[in-house]
Amino acid sequence: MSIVVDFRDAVVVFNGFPALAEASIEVRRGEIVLLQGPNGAGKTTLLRACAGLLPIVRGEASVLGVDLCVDRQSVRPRVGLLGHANGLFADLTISENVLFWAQMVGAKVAEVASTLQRFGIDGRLAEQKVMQLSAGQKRRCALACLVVRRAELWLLDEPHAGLDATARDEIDAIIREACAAGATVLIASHELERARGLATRSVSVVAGRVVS
Amino acid sequence: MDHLGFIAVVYGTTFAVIIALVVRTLSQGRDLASKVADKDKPWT
Amino acid sequence: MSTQLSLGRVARAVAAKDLRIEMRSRVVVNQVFPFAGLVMVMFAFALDNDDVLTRVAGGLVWLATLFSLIVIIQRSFAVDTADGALEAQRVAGLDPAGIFVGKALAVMVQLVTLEIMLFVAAVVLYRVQLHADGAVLLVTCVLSATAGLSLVGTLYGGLTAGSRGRETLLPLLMLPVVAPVLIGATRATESAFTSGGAAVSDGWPWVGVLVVFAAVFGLGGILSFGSLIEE
Amino acid sequence: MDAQTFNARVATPTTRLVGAMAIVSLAWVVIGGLFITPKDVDQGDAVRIMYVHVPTAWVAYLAFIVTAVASACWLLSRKHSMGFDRVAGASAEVGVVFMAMTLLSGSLWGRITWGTYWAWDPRLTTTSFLLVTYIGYLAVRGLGGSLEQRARRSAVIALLAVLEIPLVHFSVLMWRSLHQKASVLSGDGDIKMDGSMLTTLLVGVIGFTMTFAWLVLHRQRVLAMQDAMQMTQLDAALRERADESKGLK
Repeated sequence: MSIVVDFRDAVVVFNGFPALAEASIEVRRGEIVLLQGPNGAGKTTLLRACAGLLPIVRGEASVLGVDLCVDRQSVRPRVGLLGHANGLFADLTISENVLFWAQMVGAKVAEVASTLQRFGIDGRLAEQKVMQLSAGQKRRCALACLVVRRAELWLLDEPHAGLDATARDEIDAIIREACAAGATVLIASHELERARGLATRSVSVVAGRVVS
Repeated sequence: MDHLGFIAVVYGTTFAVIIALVVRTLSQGRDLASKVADKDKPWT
Repeated sequence: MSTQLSLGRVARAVAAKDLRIEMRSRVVVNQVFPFAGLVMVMFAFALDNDDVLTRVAGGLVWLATLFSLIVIIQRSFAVDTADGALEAQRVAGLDPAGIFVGKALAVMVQLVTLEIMLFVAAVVLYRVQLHADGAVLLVTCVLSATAGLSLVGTLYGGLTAGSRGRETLLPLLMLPVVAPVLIGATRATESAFTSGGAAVSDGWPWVGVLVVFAAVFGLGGILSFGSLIEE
Repeated sequence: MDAQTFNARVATPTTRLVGAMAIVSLAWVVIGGLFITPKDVDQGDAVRIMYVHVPTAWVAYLAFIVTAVASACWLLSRKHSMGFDRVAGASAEVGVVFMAMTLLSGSLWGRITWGTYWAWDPRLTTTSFLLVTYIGYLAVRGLGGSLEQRARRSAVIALLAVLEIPLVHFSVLMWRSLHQKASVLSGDGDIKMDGSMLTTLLVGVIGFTMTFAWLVLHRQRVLAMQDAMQMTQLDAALRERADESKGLK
């Protein structure tokens, strides 16, 4: 199974508007694909559709070999979506957040500890409530959750937004590492220079279509 | 007739509401039918 | 490869997470509990008659519980929707039935705590009296009624979470459904307090109604929660 | 592009026939109910309210049965045909209106016969809960999202209402039976009917059922056209986006 994402003329409607208009894209295992394009072009919708969150109105779409027109559920445990929201519980500490997701996939506590360490989240920082963290720390925490979930396909929506240079470097390193471990990554980003350096390939999303 | 007011209110509101519903449904239908192509109207 | 977890383990993790969040933030304890106590005092102002208060104490406790239920459910889902965590749980493919049971369990723990406080308030403020045989009935009634309330609340809370106008839609959908719980729990509680000359044994059939209610909506929620929280 | 025709009519011979039957029988009810039938021995002229009240109540309950059945059909059918969902929605809309009329006519009748607008009778209480529940159902239909999601969500809510209503009815029944039976309710509904009264009531049931059928058929077609309009607009928006992407390339 080398083709991870396969959309053919897929139409996805969001709030009555065809946010994806007959979009076609193919992504192979191990690729890091950069999606570039103006706001409202359909990047976020493409990522959310890949996660099985939005119904495919017309056309064909499959992710990790699962036909999304038929089944949008079974693909979900295998993909990780990091959208504009981090999906964290603000009143819990970082380690509790990561532990929650680890429990959900049956991961070992030791694995959580080692993941946190790799992310440079240890000691006092790991015991801080998420609401006391900076934007970059929150993003790192969210990525750590994706790692413990062992997602095969990472869908990252503007992962660099609102972060300083150091935090961006750290996130790039995390993405490269995940990719080396066998994950496939789709990134939507406005940070073209930075993201091009990271990506193996880049495509444009224009008016709901994907243009290589 | 005893209780004429009560009976008049019951008959009056019931039929007025039904007529209003019918008129609304018909006008909506007429309005949409002139915009939607016949192929989308399986009953024609 | 991630594996699908069993309903029980998802439920336990979700319930533990919700309760831990409440222990940290203390929103329910610091805001909803005082609100419910205030409602009890307000009832006393409105009814202004000691005999009447003693007679209807059971109903007032359950009304205060219903009002608090709306707020607790909204808080329970606000925790999940504030930063997209409910969506993250959907994307992660967690068993929706597990999320449903887990959240209902957490709500149930909070509600039972609240009801203990309200019954103490009823004894102090409304001068109701409780005897040993009534206490057994009361405990059974509280547990079964609270199970029903938490399950229905979580079911409709999930449906309205994240939609426009959820603050107003939740009570509209939920209150008619929990009416049997209000009737049953109030009658059973009045029997437990033997208020208005009721006998303790009169209360047990009502507990039966409450148990059936909780079972029906528990099953209904397990089957349907997944389709209600989908976009 | 094939030539598109726009037939401005929604009616078909069937609905016209149903409509005509409805008009004739409703006219019969008005004339028969107000002028031809005699007074009831116990109720006097108040019995004339029954000729309208009983049929609307019947239609209101019928409407919610139709909604529940159509919802179950949508969930169970393999194709998830949107027709079921539209029938469910149309029937609930009509049912809510009929239920409100039933409560109004019922409470006016109660004022005359029982001396009170409202009694905590299980039937009355259940009916009012049914009304509120289906108002909530219509609110859920208006939540938005894709057509399929609207259908799934509202079907689930309709079936939950099927669980709720018997529980409400049973608990109110049990509640009232534990107290002394409300005396105003004794003798309720047991009217000694002569031939013309029975006929008028029967014609009323037929006429209001026909009205219901006509309204649901038409309303369901209106909903179908609204959904089709949405699809046409989607096509237009897709073409627009296609032009847009060509222009930007």
